Amino acid sequence: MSVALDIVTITAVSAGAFFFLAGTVGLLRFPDALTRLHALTKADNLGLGLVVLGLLPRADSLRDGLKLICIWLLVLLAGATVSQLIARVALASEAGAPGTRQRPDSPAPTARHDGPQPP
Amino acid sequence: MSAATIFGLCAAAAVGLGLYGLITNPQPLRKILAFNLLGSGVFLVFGVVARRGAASGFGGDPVPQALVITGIVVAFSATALAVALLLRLFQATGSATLRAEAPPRTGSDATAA
Amino acid sequence: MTTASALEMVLAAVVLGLAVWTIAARDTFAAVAGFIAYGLLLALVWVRLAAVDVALTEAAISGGLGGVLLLGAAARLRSSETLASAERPGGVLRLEVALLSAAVAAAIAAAVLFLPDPVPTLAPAAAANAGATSLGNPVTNVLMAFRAMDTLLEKVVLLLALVGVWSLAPDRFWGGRPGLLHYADPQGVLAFLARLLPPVGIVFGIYILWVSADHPGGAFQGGTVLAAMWLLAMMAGLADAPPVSRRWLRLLLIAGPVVFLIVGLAGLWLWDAFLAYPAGHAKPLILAIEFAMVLTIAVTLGLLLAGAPERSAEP
Amino acid sequence: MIPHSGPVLEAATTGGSLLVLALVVPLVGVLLAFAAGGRQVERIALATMPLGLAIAVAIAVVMGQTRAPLVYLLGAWAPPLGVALRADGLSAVMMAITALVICAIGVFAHADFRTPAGSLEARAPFAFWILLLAIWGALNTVFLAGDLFTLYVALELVTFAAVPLVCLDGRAETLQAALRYLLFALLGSVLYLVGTVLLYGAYGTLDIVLLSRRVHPDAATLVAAALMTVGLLAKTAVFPLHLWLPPAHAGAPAAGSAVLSALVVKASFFIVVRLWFDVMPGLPGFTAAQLLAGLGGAAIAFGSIVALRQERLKLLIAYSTLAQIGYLFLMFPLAFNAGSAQLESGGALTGGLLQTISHATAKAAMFMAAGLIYAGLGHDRITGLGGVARALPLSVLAFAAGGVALVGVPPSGAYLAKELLLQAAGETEQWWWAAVIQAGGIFTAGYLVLVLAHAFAPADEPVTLQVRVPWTREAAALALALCSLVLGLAPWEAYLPASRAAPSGPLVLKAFAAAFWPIVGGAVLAVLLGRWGKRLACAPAGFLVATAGPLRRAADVVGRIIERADGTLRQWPAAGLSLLVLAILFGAAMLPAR
Repeated sequence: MSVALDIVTITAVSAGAFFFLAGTVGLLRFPDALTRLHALTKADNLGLGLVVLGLLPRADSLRDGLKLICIWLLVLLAGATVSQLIARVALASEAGAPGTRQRPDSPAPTARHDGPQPP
Repeated sequence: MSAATIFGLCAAAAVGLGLYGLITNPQPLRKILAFNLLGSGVFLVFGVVARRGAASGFGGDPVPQALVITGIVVAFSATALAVALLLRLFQATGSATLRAEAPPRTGSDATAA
Repeated sequence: MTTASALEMVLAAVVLGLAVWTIAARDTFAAVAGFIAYGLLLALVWVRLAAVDVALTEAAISGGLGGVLLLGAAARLRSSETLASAERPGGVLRLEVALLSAAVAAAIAAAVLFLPDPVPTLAPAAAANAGATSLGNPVTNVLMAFRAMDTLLEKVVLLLALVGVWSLAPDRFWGGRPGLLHYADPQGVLAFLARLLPPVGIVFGIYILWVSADHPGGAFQGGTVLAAMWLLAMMAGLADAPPVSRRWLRLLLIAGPVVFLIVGLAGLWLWDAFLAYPAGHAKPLILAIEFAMVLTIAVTLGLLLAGAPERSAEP
Repeated sequence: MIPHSGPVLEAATTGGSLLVLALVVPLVGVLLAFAAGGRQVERIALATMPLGLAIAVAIAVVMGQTRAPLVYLLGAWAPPLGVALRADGLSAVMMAITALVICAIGVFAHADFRTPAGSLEARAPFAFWILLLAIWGALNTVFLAGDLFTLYVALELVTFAAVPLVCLDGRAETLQAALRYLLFALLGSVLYLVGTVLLYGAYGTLDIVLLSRRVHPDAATLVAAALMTVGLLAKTAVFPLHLWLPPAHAGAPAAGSAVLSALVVKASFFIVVRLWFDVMPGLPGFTAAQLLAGLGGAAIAFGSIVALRQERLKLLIAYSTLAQIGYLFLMFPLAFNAGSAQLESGGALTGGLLQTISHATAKAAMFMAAGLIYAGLGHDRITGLGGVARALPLSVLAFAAGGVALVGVPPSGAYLAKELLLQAAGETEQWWWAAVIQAGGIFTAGYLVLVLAHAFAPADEPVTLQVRVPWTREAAALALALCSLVLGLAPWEAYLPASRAAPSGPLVLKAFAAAFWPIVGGAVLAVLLGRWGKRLACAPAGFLVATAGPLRRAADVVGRIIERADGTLRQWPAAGLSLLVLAILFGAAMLPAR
């Protein structure tokens, strides 16, 4: 039983690590913001999901397991939202000013939505 | 090498980098950033001292750990105040620079009015 | 060399690489991004140093609120970048500064490496006196009992920083609302997140506070999470920063230090000393102070990020 | 005298709760004023002031009676785990003077920072009164805290309260001055913090008394001592780390300048004194003390010469603060006892501390007077001061009295300080510092003569005051100046380690003798270096001008060079470089102590 669980853990965590690696390479090597985002979400969603899956058999209690799943869900939520915002900014800046490509490592979507209230 | 040694060296290096950045980076925001780096290096020294003092079943001496938390709060307050000042300076002058004005004798009375 | 030690070395190398990036990157925005990553990895360093309370604080501040503050400033200051960077000092001066900074860093490294053995520590004293408050978290014990004075002063520092930030307002906006107005698509994804996350965040913030009696956590860490939720709602346009002249706001902002002072002064007259707790009742009193503080901290941090009043009170 | 340390310092003493009140009362004032807002802010601040003053006096009285330090253990936790508050003679004196200066500033600022009729709350008054109370509470913490980390938090509190004061009127150049001040002060406090953690790592305590018993010169302690000293020097604006001081102190509103110059820089200075005299008296050694005083001497020369060449009165006073800060550091080598290789708390320390409090009172008075002159004339150009002595006699009198007190005319505190320092210089056979001390007095007389000569000169056109200056404001400034002028008569023996020879001969004669040479020397300096516009040409002593002509041209060249050097040193990278160099120099200077 424990050997089987060990195998699950090793396989899942290794696969997760691979996705993180691939995502990072993609982030560094891909040409534009949208493709980089695509690479990044692979690391976030799949990579972390697999790591969490691999760690679940190691959890001491049901509570710890639930916490692990919560972490994954929260990261999914935050990652999806931020990616969406970055993508929108990237699109807007590409449409507005060609050549000024938004870097994926500059998420400040709120700054884009800022604007002084007309008095 | 123990964790305390590795991170002790890391802390000293962060302090050195922070000092360099604070002195040579011309933009005030980069100085604020460098100050935070410098501060984090100093806090890390607290962490190393705490780790070395592990005893009585504690993973580290709780006193320096508590001091760091206070220190982080103070450093954050400083950052917030500095950023607010910088933004206001930018708003008022359209530029953000710390360059000292020309020697004061050339200053006209516009400043005194 | 053990695996743990190899892991620590890799971690230290990455942290230092990010530190170099933060200082050397040409673009300020990129430097701030590097600093945020640095802060998050530093939280891992703190875990390796067995200081989970500090790790939580570091992650919440460097990676969280501090990052938002600096990113926002970098975005607003973008147009001033080129002019300011023209003032970069000459190469010789930079080299001199680099050498001297390295010398200071080397001196600090030497001092840290040659600290005395056996190590002087207050851990046994803290353990021996933990019974006085019946709290299980030694760091909370230090912050709320042994060195309560520092914590009280730190709260005044936060309040003063806020007074300082507010004092920068143009006169005509005094009493108005802080910061620029954020307007976002009410159906947009940010608004969606700002509706979904705060309930979770609020529960988590209070949880961090509640467990801090016996586990890592505390009023500041909890307050930071609550502040982040408030800021999220503000950024999504779901909530607006309140005008700084509101009475309820002022009362919230002093609630923490006031409760702390009242308990402290009660100690002066009724019990042993200023900031002393009566035997057997320390835990509920400390929790009461922390609950007042968590609200004050959350509101203070939120307003510190929002900045000086820049709009009139009318929406 | 009240001893600094002793076995009693680890248990609470009677009267210790007064120390708690000294911290808590201003802080309660801050919180109440913040919550109440509006017109109440000012009322709460003004109500707090007599209370705080009474507490400071009570502490001094209790200590005068018991002749022992007061100790209070916060939360009843003894150091090293807990934090103690301790008041020795130095703390008592500093707290009393701080309370006095704050109260005078309160009276003075009352007219400037009033919520205007018709508005519920105004920005500047709200911020000013809260910041003033916060500075007070923080300063009291600096004077009382017995723990190096608590001192750090208190020091940051002082800075955070002082920085917004600089830019309270919101002009662009004051915002820049405030930002520079904040960033440089933060650099200083981080260096202090490095030292703190190294000391904790080496000795397992941050308590001053416990540390003083355990400290020995190993690597960590030396690095800590050097970094802490330099960090505090940056916060005190000792030459060449003064880049932030002149614009910040000259740009703040008058009441703010008075607080900054009189009190705020003294906080970090006080911690240097604590560090060198109480924590590690045996560590710095001869070389480091000479280096520290050397910086002080350079500050006197640089600050004074640049001050004499200023066009604006407030900048002149700001630069004179730079020189006076330098003067404070002259006591360190004079307190060094070659026999025991230690800094000893004796006459030199008393002299330095007396100079500190004399400067606090006199400089606050001078900034207030300058503020009134500025308000009255609508400008503060020195060459345009003609006729002001007739228009604002009390303000000019306050300025003159403050200046005379600083020159060191008996019975002023500065006179007594000078006597004690000269005596120590004689005893330790360091004649060169005696010369610097005398030069300091002459330079001070120099800018006093320069300003008064302009103020008493007849006006080119009739002076019309822009605003009416209420007499209470002038009285507040004058009271502080007179206070500085008679400080030498107070019973210091009860609080400070000094034996003073009984005054001999009639006071007036002594005063004249003490004032004569500095004022003659100062007049020469003022003629040579000052800005006179066309005033000097029409002076009655025309022949003097004729002979002074070539000399004045030579002095002008020197002045220009020094001014340019000052401009270079006040550039950020140069100041940063000086900071690092000083850190390494102090480290090297302390090495022989191993």
